[in-house]
Amino acid sequence: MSDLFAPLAVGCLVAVLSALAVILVRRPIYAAIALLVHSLSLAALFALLAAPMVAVGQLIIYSGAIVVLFLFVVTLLPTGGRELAPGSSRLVMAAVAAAALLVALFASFAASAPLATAASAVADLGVAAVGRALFGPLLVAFELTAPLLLVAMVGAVVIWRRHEPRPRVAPKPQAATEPRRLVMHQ
Amino acid sequence: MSSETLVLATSAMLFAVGAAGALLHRHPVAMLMAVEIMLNAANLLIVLGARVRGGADAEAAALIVLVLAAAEAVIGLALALAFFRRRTVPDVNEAAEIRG
Amino acid sequence: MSELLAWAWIFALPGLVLTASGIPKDQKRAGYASLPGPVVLLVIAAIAFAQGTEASVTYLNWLPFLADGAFRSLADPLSALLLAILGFVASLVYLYSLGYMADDPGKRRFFVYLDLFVASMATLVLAGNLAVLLIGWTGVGISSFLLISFWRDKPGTLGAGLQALAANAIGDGALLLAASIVPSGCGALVTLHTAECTRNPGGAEFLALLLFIAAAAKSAQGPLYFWLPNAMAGPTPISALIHAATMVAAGVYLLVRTHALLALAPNTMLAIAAVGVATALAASVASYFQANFKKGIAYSTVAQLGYMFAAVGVGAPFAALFHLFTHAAFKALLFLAAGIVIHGAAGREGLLDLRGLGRFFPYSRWGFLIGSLALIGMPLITAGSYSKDSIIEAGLEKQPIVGWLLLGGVILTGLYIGRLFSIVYLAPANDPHTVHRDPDIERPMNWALVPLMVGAVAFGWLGSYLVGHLGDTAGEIEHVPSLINLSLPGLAAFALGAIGFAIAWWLSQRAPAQAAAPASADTSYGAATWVRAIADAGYAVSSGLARVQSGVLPRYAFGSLLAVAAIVLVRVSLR
Amino acid sequence: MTFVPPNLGMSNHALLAIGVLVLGAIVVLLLVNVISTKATVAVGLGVPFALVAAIVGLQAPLPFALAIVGLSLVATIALLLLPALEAEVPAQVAETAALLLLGTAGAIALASAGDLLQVVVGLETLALSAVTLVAIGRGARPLEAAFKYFVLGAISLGGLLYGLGLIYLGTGSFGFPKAAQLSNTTTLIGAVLVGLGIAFELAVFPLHWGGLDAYTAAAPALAGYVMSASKLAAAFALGRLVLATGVPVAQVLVWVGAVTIVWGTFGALAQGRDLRRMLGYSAVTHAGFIALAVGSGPSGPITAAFYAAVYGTMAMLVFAALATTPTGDISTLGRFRSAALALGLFSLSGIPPTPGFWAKLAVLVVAWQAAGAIPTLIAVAGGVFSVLYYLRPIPEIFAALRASAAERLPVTSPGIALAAALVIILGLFPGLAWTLARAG
Repeated sequence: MSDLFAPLAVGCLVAVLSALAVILVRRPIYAAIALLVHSLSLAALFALLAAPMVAVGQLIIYSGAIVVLFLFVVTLLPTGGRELAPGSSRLVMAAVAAAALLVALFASFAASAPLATAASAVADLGVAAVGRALFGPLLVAFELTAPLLLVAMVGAVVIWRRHEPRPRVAPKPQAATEPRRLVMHQ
Repeated sequence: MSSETLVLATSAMLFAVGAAGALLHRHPVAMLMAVEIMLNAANLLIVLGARVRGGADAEAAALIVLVLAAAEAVIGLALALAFFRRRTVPDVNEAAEIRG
Repeated sequence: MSELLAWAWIFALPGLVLTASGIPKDQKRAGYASLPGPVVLLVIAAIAFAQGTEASVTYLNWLPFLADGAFRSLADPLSALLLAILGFVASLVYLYSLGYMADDPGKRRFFVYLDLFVASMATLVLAGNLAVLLIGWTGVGISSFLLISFWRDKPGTLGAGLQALAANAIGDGALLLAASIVPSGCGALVTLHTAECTRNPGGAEFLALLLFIAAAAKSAQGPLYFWLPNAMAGPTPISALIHAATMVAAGVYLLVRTHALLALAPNTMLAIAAVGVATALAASVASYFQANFKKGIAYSTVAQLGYMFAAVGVGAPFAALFHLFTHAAFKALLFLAAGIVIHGAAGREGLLDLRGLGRFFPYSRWGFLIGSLALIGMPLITAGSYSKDSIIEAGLEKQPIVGWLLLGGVILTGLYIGRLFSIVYLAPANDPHTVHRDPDIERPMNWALVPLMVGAVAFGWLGSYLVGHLGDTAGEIEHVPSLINLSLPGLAAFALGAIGFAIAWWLSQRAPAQAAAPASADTSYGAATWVRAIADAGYAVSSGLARVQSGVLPRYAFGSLLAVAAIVLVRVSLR
Repeated sequence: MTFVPPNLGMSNHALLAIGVLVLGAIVVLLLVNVISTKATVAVGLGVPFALVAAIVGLQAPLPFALAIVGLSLVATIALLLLPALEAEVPAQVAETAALLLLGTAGAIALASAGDLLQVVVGLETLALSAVTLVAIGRGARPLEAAFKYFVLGAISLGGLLYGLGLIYLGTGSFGFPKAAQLSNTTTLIGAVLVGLGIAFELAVFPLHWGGLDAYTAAAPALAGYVMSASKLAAAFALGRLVLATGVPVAQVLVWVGAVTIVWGTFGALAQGRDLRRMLGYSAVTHAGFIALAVGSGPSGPITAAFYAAVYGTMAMLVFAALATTPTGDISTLGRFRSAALALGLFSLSGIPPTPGFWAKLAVLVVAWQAAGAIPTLIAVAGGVFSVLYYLRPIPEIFAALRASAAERLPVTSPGIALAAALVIILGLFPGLAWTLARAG
């Protein structure tokens, strides 16, 4: 893969810089845009790592759905999302935590066997192989995402509607046919 | 430095950057974005694993992780909005009534 | 009867259930349903002891995760004797409580707790292995806590209860550890000394040490004495039953039961003897300086338990058991006699308040006198002399220093009990109008004293009878106590006690004010300074830790991330 | 072309139980609002599915039988407590019932996972439904707790996934890494990170913050479920991990457990009259016992599973008793609930012959054999001194027993009765749960 080193390096650089932007900018709207860039750079990295299926997934699910969801929410926020500046102690904490994690991870990488790509693994494995994995050894995990998504759906509804008092008496039939008022701000 | 080491180091840095962001941001939504970076770092590592080990199952796993991240984002955003929706300038530090 | 006795832990439960479910309905008769339990226990235990048979109940594989996971209950003569003592004192205390608690709105709850105690104590005594022992051991601790904290509104009761819990927890921990470390297949109390059961690291000494710590916590020995005087915050019948006659003696019982293991652990034996002697002397001195009537008697209990520990420590378990037997009678007598005066004085316990009030209660006065004489060991006609002389003689013979110290300690015994008797029963009353008397309420209390007076006199004569029936369950018995116990050490002990008693009386005559107003006028149940210091340190750590728990999310995240990084680093560097 | 059934990695019984529970959730979601919005309907629809899952679990291969039966029974009790929720908070009972069933499905997946990816997905299903359940409650406190629990959980999920990636990098598979594979440091650190990620669900010391707040502020009818289900499932998953990896991960858990016991004990001692916070710290202490047990040698994981199952029943009992009093005020409980609460507190503090005591004893036995003297001594001290905080409210509870002669039974009494029955049965016959846990 050494021929891909330069593009990989660029992709990595963009990913790290955009991640830094996500955490350093002080307006959530900018952070969301930086997250979009970050997500796109990751998709590029996935493609470079010969995992086009994941790259497409990253584009559709992550950039297309998750980041857009974040953007929506940011625009829904009162005053468009202003953020207070972190205190100096917070900066120190963040720096210490990041440094500690980096030291710990790099120390373990240094102690490990060096990485080498298997000869068979250079080429793209193809969509079919991924599909066989999803419906083969990973079938149970894959199927379990169904209840997971159901939980997320029901959970979001429950959390959002927890402030609406449920009437003790069941509503009359004609009341039920009225369109429900969309409650966003109160 | 080989490409693999480069990606490995990148994933570690992304993980650390995401963790730092979770500590830096005071806006709940921005905080959740930082956590998303940590999940992305893990996903990058998994895809690297697929490359190094030549296994399609890791690529499939990366897709499942994307689903996980989506579910996380949905619940997280719902919570953040529900809790902070009355505050003009939301601050996670204010969520400190339960302590002791 | 032994077969029946092996189920004796059940006897108090019907009363518990009935009383708890409000039967009989009449508040005046609340507790009547509990009365038969201890009486049945007494009768069956006495018959079983007289028959001298042995029975056991065993259910294997009850607790599959333990070394010895069977349910074992063992009714041998030793447990029968202990159960008889329990039944005897408990029956009388139940009777007494009908009067003492007559006006208390929580009377029903009181009897439920009492039943719980009797059931737990029976379990403790019947336990054939460590697992079952733990049930009873912890159970009596809990009932003790519940009864100490019975009057929640009285200041200091919850604190006193928690102190008892804390001290008991140390003992429970030792016992828990003992049950966890014994090798597979071990755990039966009578076989703990076998070679395969002492294979754990530390051997017999470690196991014996754990049992000693457990016993010391339960019997308020050494530094773990602190909870017992404050346990007097509970109602007086409780002080008599739990904190004088039965529960606090459980430590002695455990050591007697496992005497064969102790014999393999000479260092632990030495420690037991040393702690026993030191506790006996220190508690005797402390008793003299108490401003609270009940605390004075409580320190006496600590001291007498010290005598028993010393006996076990010098290798005379039967002498300890014998003293346990007689002490149960005369110390319960002392407490119940004191309770009549305290009840008459509307619950006040300070010696200044009670000064001279004893003369209005003849039963109490005679009872306390007989109990005092038994305590200092008047030969021939009090039970205490027989058992205490056995201990002193065994001490003189096996560890002369221990013997001499115990002998000398009797003068302290005379001093403190003489002081209490002189102030409360001999001195002229400060203010006779503070006494409230109600014959209906006093009657059951007075009746309950009579059998105890008989016991405090006659139990000493049963020495050779006990020896004959106990067999080898309480170790090898070298000296069978004779009916006429006029030995030189015994007479010397009584002489010393009598001198102490006389000095105390003389002091109270000469300077009544000083005698009644001791060095500290503190009659409350506050913790000792050093106990409070430890507790404060613990609470300081707790509240410091609670401050770390700041509720601020980024700090929590920081803590988690840093800790994870640290764990990873340590793991990597340690390989 | 012949159909070769793939190796699923999870026992068929677990899959069947998960299917039953998910089906139950769907039925509840679809039908409740059609039939009636009353909580009793949601309970009536949900409980049969939970019970069927429990029966399926009885047939499951042995170590998982306890997980499936225990989790299904915990869910049953939690469902039976829903009427309390209807009275106290204006919540959507049907959705809550569905979340309970789905969370249990995730918990069973986590407990009986055959590979690490199943662990991740099951854990996430459980965690997200737990977070949502915590958020259901009156006022801002449950929401605050849920937000913190969620963010910390998400960070922990990041660590878990990172560990997953490292393990795959080291071994080339998502299976539980074998002891021999740990010679590669990448795999070792991956296993440690995965272990800590699962341990977040236990709420052990450096990862307990979110769980503690969630246990404190959640509606009492749901708090018990959140604690019990996550601990029980995580204990099993950690057990699988430790049985595969052996000492290097086990050691971490032993020390994490010992520190957790210290932290939880001191934290609970400071709580004085705040019963809910004390119970939260108590959950932390018990998590320490579970972690210590998991790390204690070959029979440790079984013991941990046993402990977690016992903890689940007694925590459910305590919170069943408290379900109708969101503030944790014990003076208004009345006779039935007071007695249940007292039984639960006795069991939590490990007073024999309650199951909490037997479980503690079992942990001490394995800890002494495998974890060494110091962790064992810490566990003994933490265990015995717990009476100081658990029994503090007992005199008050017992004194309140006689107060109300003619009280009405609470709406939660079936749940209380079931939990109390389980605690009593486990106390008298602790071998039952042990037998379900004991694999060959």
